[in-house]
Amino acid sequence: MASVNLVYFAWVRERIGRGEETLELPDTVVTAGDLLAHLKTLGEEYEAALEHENVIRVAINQEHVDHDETIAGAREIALFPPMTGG
Amino acid sequence: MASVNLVYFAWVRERIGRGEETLELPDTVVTAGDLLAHLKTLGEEYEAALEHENVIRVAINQEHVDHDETIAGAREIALFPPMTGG
Amino acid sequence: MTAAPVTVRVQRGDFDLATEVQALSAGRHDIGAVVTFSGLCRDEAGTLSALELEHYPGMAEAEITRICDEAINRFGLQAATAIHRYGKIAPGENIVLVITASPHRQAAFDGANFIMDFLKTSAPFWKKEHGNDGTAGGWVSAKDEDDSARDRWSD
Amino acid sequence: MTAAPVTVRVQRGDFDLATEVQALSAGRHDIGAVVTFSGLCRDEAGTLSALELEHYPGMAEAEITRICDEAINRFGLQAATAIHRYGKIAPGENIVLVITASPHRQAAFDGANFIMDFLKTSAPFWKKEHGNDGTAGGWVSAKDEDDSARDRWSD
Repeated sequence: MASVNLVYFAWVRERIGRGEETLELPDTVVTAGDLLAHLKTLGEEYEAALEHENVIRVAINQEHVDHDETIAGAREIALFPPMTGG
Repeated sequence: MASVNLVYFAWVRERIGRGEETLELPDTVVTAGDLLAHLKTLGEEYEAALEHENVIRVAINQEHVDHDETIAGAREIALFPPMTGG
Repeated sequence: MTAAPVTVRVQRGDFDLATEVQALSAGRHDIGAVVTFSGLCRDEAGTLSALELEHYPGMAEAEITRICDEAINRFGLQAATAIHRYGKIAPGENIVLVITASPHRQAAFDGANFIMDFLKTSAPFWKKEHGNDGTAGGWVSAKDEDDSARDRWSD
Repeated sequence: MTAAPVTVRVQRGDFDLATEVQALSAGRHDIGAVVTFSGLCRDEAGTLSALELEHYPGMAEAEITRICDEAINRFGLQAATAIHRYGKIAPGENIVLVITASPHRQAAFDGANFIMDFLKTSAPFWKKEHGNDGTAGGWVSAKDEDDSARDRWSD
């Protein structure tokens, strides 16, 4: 089990109901995609937030990553919708 | 014979030695190109200024024209080098 | 990496265009072109009381800096500034400012255009609309055309 | 023709970027993007004391207005400003300012870029270089690349 800080933004944050949390992740969670799948087992608020997995963006240690990238070495993992700044 | 106001800019002005003048033009001068050819008969300062006829720009009544356009109706004809503003 | 100065700020308050241009270009004689882009909160329908900008502190600055560095290297810019506001922003107010400087004009235009395209699609900011009638409207959806605008820079 | 406001000035003195942007956008809630281009007197070699800008009074204003009107119609701009200085201009000083406003960013970028390309090649201004050593240098030659930049806008 590895402990990781998760942060959420925009409607991902609203649907999950919190902006950050620290979770213990089972060793079977290897990639960012595995993490999304794992979170969806934790309750319907996660299911609602991550329903359309393919639109969810993931950043590890404040850099964008694809869903198939490993989360090894992550101190902070962020989940958020497509960005709409500028 | 028609009377027309001529204005010169940049090195065309410097080579001709004046910024403006009013000239009587013979009726054989129909186009802007004719005007350039006519001016070159008026002295070596005009020859020097208009030596490379194809680079000389012509404006009639403050609008760019091609060398083959007629000068009929011109109150003011300007001759100048390619522009280098901005 | 680049030696050209990059200024990146993420802030709640407004910025002053002239001050930022001055900071980037003052005392230099090698800059021929400065392009600025200001993005404003727009409300043609008159139904918006404010946009609320949420951002990811830390990553927002880091990502914008990465974008500016890339623009500097790609277009040979002499300097770049990018300032993005967060919090509630009323119609007519500034949201974002990008400034680029280069010896010749096209690089400055392209650099600012490039920075804006990537800022829109990869800087971690999200807009929520608040209506005039007191309702907190929805989150603004990302636009496909913004992805297309970004993708035209792919080699 | 266009109903969008066009501001064109040809003047000896400097202009203030913030004042001009403010004049173009103040009190409006329909503008989403403002792009400014500032062209500066550049002297990387350190050999220039000033550029001297000659212009054709009357036609300069008329031609720049024609260019701005064309840009407004072509790109759907909401406003355009173009200010060009004449007389002696020292290194680091402003020569020209173009401002465009539009609902979305690409039109503002393209409009300013278009105005600058045509301003360079068809507005009646000529630059002469004055050297640090007191010599009046030559007239600046027109660049083929400026013609190419203009020609890319041909349909």
